[in-house]
Amino acid sequence: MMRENPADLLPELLILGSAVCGLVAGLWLPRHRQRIVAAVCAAGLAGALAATALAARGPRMTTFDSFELDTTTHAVRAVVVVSALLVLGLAGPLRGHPRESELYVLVLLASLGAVVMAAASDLLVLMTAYLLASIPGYALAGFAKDARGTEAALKYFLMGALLGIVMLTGMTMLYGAGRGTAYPVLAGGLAAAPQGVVAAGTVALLAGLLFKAGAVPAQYWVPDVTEGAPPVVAAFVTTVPKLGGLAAAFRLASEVLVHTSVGWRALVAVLAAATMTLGNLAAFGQDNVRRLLAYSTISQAGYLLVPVAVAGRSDLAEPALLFYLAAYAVTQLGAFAVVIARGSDDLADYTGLARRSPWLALSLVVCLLGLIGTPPTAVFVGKLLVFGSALDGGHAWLAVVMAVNTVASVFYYLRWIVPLYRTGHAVPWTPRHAASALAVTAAVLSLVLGIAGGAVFAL
Amino acid sequence: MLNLVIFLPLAASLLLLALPRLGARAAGVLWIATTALDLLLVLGLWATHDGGMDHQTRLRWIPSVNASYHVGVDGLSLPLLALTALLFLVCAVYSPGRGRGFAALFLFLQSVCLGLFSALDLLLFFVFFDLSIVGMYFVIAGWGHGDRLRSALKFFLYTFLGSLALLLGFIGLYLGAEPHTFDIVELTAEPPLADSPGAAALVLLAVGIGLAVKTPTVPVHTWLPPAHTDAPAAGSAILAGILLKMGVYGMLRIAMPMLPDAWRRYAGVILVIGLVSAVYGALVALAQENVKRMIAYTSVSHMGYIVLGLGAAGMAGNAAAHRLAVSGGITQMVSHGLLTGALFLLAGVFHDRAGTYDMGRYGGIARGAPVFAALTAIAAFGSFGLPGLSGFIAEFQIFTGTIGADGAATAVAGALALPGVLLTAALFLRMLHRTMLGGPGPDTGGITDLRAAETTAIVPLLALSLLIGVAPRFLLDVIEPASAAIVSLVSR
Amino acid sequence: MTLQAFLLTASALFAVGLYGALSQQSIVMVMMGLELMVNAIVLAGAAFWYHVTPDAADGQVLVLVAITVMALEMAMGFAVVTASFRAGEVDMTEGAEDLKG
Amino acid sequence: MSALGWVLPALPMAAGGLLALGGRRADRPAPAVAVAVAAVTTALAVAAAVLRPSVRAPMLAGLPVGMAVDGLSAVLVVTVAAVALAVLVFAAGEMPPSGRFFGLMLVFAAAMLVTVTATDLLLLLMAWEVMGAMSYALIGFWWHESARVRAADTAFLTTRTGDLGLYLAAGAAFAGAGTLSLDGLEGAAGAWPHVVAVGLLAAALGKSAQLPFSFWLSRAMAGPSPVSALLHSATMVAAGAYLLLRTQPLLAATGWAAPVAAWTGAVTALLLGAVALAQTDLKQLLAASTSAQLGFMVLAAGTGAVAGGTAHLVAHAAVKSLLFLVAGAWLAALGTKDLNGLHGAARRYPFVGAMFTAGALSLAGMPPLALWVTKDTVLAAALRTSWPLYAVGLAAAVLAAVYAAKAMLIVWLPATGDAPARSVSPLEKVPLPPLALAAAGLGLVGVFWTPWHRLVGGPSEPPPELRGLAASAVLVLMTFSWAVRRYVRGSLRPAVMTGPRWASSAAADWLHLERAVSAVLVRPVLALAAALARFDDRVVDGAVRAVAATTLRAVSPAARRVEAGLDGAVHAVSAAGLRTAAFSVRRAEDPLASVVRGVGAAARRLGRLARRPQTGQVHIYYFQAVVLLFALAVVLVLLR
Amino acid sequence: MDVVAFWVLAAGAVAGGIAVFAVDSMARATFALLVSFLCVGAELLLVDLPYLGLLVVLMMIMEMLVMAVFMVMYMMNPAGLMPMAMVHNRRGAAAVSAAVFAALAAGVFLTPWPPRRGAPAGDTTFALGEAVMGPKMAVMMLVGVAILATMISSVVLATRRGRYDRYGDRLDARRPADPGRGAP
Repeated sequence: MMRENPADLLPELLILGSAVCGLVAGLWLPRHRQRIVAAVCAAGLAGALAATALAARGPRMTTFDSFELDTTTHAVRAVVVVSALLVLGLAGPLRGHPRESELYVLVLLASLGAVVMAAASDLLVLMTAYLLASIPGYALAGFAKDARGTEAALKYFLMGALLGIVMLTGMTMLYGAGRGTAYPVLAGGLAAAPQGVVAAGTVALLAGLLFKAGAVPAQYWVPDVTEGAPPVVAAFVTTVPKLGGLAAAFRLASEVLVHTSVGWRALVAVLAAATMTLGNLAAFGQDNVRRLLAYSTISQAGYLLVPVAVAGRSDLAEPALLFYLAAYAVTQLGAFAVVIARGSDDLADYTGLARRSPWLALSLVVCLLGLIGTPPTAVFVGKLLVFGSALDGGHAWLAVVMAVNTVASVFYYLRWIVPLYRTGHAVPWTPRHAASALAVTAAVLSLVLGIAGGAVFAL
Repeated sequence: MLNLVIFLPLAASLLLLALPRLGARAAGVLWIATTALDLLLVLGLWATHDGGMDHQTRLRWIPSVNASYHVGVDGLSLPLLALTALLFLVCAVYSPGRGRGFAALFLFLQSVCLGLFSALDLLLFFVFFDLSIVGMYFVIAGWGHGDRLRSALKFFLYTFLGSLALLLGFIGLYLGAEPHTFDIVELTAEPPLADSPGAAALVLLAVGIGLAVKTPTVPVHTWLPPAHTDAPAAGSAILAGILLKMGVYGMLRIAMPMLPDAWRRYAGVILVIGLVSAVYGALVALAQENVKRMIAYTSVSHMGYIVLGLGAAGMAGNAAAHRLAVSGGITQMVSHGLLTGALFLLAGVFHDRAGTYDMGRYGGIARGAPVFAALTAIAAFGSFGLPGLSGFIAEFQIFTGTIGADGAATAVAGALALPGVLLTAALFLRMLHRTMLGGPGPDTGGITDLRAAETTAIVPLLALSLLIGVAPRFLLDVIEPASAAIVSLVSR
Repeated sequence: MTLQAFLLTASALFAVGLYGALSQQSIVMVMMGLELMVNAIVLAGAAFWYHVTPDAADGQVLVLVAITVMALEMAMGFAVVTASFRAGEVDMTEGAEDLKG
Repeated sequence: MSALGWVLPALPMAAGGLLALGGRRADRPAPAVAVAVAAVTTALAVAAAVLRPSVRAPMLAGLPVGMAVDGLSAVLVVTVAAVALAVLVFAAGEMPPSGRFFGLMLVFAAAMLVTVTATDLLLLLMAWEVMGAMSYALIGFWWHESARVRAADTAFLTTRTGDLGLYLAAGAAFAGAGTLSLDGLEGAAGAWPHVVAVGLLAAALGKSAQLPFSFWLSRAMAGPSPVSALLHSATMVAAGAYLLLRTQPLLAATGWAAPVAAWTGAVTALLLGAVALAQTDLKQLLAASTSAQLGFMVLAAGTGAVAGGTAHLVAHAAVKSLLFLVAGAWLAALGTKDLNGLHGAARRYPFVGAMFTAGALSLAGMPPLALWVTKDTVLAAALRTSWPLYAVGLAAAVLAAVYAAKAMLIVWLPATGDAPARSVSPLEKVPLPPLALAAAGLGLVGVFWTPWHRLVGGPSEPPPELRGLAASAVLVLMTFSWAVRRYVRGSLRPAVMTGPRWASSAAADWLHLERAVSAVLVRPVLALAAALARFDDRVVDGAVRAVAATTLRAVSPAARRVEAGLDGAVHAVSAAGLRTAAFSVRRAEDPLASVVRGVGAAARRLGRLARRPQTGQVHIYYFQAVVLLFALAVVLVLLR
Repeated sequence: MDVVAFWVLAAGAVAGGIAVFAVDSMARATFALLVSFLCVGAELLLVDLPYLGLLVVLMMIMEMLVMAVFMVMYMMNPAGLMPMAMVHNRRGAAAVSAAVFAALAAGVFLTPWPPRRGAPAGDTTFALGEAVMGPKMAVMMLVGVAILATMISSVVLATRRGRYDRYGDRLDARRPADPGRGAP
């Protein structure tokens, strides 16, 4: 019996509702009081978080024939909501912007798209969610309307449009081969389908998801958008859409692809290795911290693809992916919070940060060490689980590649960390307080997740 | 109580960070007070130790992989906890006025080291293992001298790569155990991978690489000399005194009990690695011109003896000899911590006063700085194994245990390692001769005698070494049950 | 009017569209290439529905989604081009290469 | 009772330690304290010799340590304590007050006391090595002179080389018997007793300056005279002989160790006698004679003459401490120890000269003095073993007569230089008569042989034979008088050494032993160390750097090729670009340059390469993404 | 009849597509694209999808109108007054798309496509409606949200002047301050 209880989608509805309320409220609010929209949106997100917590206690089920309520969904919901909350907090530099309200609304809509991507168990829902998650992103990237911002928006849009269409092509192929678009149908249909079509369709379908995840071969937009878009948007587009894309890839792999005889595991594994290596290598010698973070986020996407490659073969894959996603989101946002608080993209400007603002520097250290995967930060636990899933899933070589990459990554993260504690030149600047506070919050959260990870797993 | 021991320094560290207006002096006082209190607490643990695994705490941490916060103390960890607490106290006393950041970092590092030596969960162990690398990186990069960034980076990359190998090995152990677990006690009780020797060998290789880098053994030791050379004195003391022990401790705590078959099968290899490290380290040290580099290479040699003994303990044969070798290894850990810690603190004086570690620039220091010279001489003599100081007790056990372990092969290995002692003696005498004795060198004039803080810091280390050298029972009574347990675990 | 015939046509449209997307300098022309690719999808989706699973409406919905994708992407495309044009007088992909490396 | 066992070594050890570490405050009271402690220790030693305490304490797992005074130990503790007392009294007169000096001397003596009372290899080894370290500290007492420090280094390292044998012996004993007890080493299982014997022999020969270790004794002369007096008589060198005497049953049981010891001793006695003859420095002469005389003790241990060897040890201790003290007194007074400079020394200081004469005559083996008797008991045992051994021993005895005669005569020759600078203080004189008395009178053991033998223990051993005594007496007298005539008549060159030039130069240079060791062992090891250090920097560490660099280099052409392929499709790669790329690849593959530039630079270069696809141009992104996806799809379709 | 119609339309669609990139003005390209879409829309009619076919046709006409307006507003050379050849990497693009076409065509003919199962419902439009209100309801709900998001996004990106420019920062201006009449 089909279930169509809107209450199952309460978190999504709350996000959507608050976005709409925010939009409407924004129309009537004076320019310098648009912060209220942020409050409305934050309230909606908080409600969504609470609703997610409630829903997480419920049994695993499918609602609206295309929306899975399971651990992955709940976890991604929670992570996306928390990330979106952090992003709302980081929007300080854009306060008073004529489109400030729209910023918050778009963030919420894109977050909604990411959540639905993670939950979708129908190709068509996935496609529409992809649109929903992407389109606000394009607008956000060009939010500042300056040359760099619009260039970022342009590149983001063109890549997204092409790869979205490629993804839809892949969906069409899978539909033709598997007689349906819903995952349960496909799971049965693809097993008997001509595998050549399935293989081509899988690659094409993954193209869109890899675009969302920022992984090879769809990683090109990441550095340019991260550098060109406003910092808060960069923080957003390198975290939230990634959550949706990777969770969707994982769901697709574990619910559909496992039933096919296509060599998708090797494909994803190779892509993972290529992504992490490319990201790490490209980050060497990078003097713009936002580009550095962008390449680091590409390498992180590579690590995150590892559990996808072993989906269905290791029990560790799902916790690995979800925990890593949560850890990564918090840590990445923390690093961006520092960039926003410092207000500079130039690596040289971070010299002597510790003297001026020790807590900010410490937060950055925690976040960067977290991105390396040093215990006791959250990413360490994630990485551990990923290592475990790779070994467990029979991809030991991937674990080794990952280990080597992790060591290589130390190079460029340390290039950023070390100058913090040197005595720097005395160009006066003032840290942004809200962003500083959020940086500390994210760093603490990263540590808490790392140390008390058990509490998360209890959910 | 153990948890308090572990986290008290961390709490103090956070407190220091939270009090930004605290002066260097007050920070120093807080630092010393914390470490002293921690040492007292560890002594309390010692007093209440009853031979088994005490003071266990086990809290769920990451239940989905059966990892927990599990700590405890036994005869293997207790001496190292005590050593850690002592050495950090000594460093606090030695480095007054270094400032808030330095104190906070050292307190953090102390918690990490204490945690590592009491961890009973592989993951927890690894966390502390990695954090020690991070902490030491900042010590070197932040307060070192010379080409510190490069040295620190090399240290970090090298040991971090080792730690990742270790992590892969740990995951191998985890996956090999049925049910999957990271718990050291459970893994020890039922060694994983018992029926798949190939996998066990690979896991031992991974774990072995990780631990060997940290120990370090030849040929993965080359991060050590630059790290030591460019680290501040207290950092070197901790690096040599505590951090190097983590590698050997890991072998005793993890590799040997959990992979007994593999350990026994490859005991010969381990033996040879230890032998080569011991002799090679001493030979290379003999040719050094830089005091700290020289001491660093002697550390390679000293750690080599331990590995030699642990390898011997994996051979078939005489259990009493195996126990002796393992006890010797643990004693060597303590002894090396005391003596090399003291030596590095003393070596720091060279740089502090005259800005160079080059032996060629000194000579005849004993005239102007008799206390410095005398303490250096005692530490040097202890380090090359003069009876009456702790080094001898350790090395004698290792040699006797190794020679007696299993017939001709180990006897030959033990005999071949003996010249290492002679070489060590030669190089220390050379060092004394070129710096302390003879006529003055160009930089001798700058060397003033030890300050009160320095003397206060170093003397207890040497006194303890003397005590162990003369009356080691108080220590061996703790160590021997542990080594007997390890030997019986390996011989399963 | 076999499935293969439909798919062949769709393939041709797809390839032509791809050529346009890859070769055109003008962003609007690139978008036209993308639209042709969607066009191919529409055709292929309908053909699959008709020839493989006419009993379920999934294919029809797929076509519907494809049309939506086209419309929305195009709407965004125009918006982006407008913004880009205003910000830097750029309507060529070559014009946008400040961000690189 | 057991307290006595502990206090006997602990008192001088603790007092010495405090004095040595006491700094300048300890300097003034040091001589008095040291003499007092030595006196008390002597009393304790006598008490211990009577009461025979025995103590044990746990040390290592299953390996307790213990000290016990049996007959042999009783003789030695008294000897050690008495000689130490004598030397310290002398030093109180000669040396400036120094806490370090007197403290170290006390520790030195205490270590010897532990050595001779230890019942197991562990404690023996501990004391043995401490003694070695103290000898280092004492020889290098005047540390500001580099030559003396080098001498101390040499002495210590040489003896420690031998000491390694003790480690080996301990390990082997533990392996063979599960215990380190000195009794019953010969009962160890399998081949272990042989290993133990090897180790013990090495240690003892090293400590007793037997061949081939003898040269360190020459260098040891760099220390103050009281140090020489103590080191050459009752401590240090005596320890080696003691160890062999103590473990004589083991040496005998192995079958080969006893003859090796015997022959080594005999040959040392002979060759070092010749060395003594060739010296031009009184202390060097005495040092060589020490080595030679210890040869007799080692010979004794090798031939089972435990009682005789012990007697010789005791008598020699008295003789040699006496001679060294006198030499020290003259050195302090006249400022020289060169034999040429000592002409007439005995005439200027008749009392001291008389004492020296007594010692020298005893050293020469003049009947009825002590060494005549004790040496003969050893020679008798040698004769019982094999006559060539006896012949060598006898030849050595003859040489002893010659060099002793030489030393004695020179000091009695008419003085050539100015009046003495300084007189010999009373404190320096006090210890001389008792030592002279002992040097002369200890021959009485020959008279009271049976109780002596019973006291010392060891295998049955007849009293010294009259025939042998007489024979050696005649021989010694003849030689002595010949030598005296020859010295008096002949050119007054002190280094009278007949024979070919190479032999005399070899003897003068202590048989070139040190040079040989330096050439064969020390310099190669140092060269090896230096080579290994370079190896470590360049190869071991270089390999790490090279692995990193090579990995990066291996990756970068691959990356370059992928990228070049893409680029080539996108743009026509210009020839100039290609040439630049080729040049930079060649540069990158020059190993030295790349290692020098380091991994960081390579990584950065690779980073640039990895960022090359990031051209900033969307159509190139498009192209790359489409080509990659297409390739992946094709591969995935085809490779199923 | 159908077959002929199909091939004619197919040829028209492809030819229109090719024409898009072959003609020398953007306006003509737009109409070529429209032709291509109209042919595809007509093809849909051939497979019992009248509603979707009409939808495609209507959507495309609308879209082309928008595009025409757009070009009038912003583009250089709107009416093809000057010939234009703004292409890059033509050969590479041609090679890739030819390879893609070859691969796809090979796939089309080599793949053993699954056999047809069932028959179209009597009223396919009704079936679509049922699906959209039934199992595919989520798709349509999301499409709605996506359209909302697109509206907001495109407004944010494309408009230069927002409400605060027109009504003041406090939104208290009585009359919008517009430079021209009604231009957003």
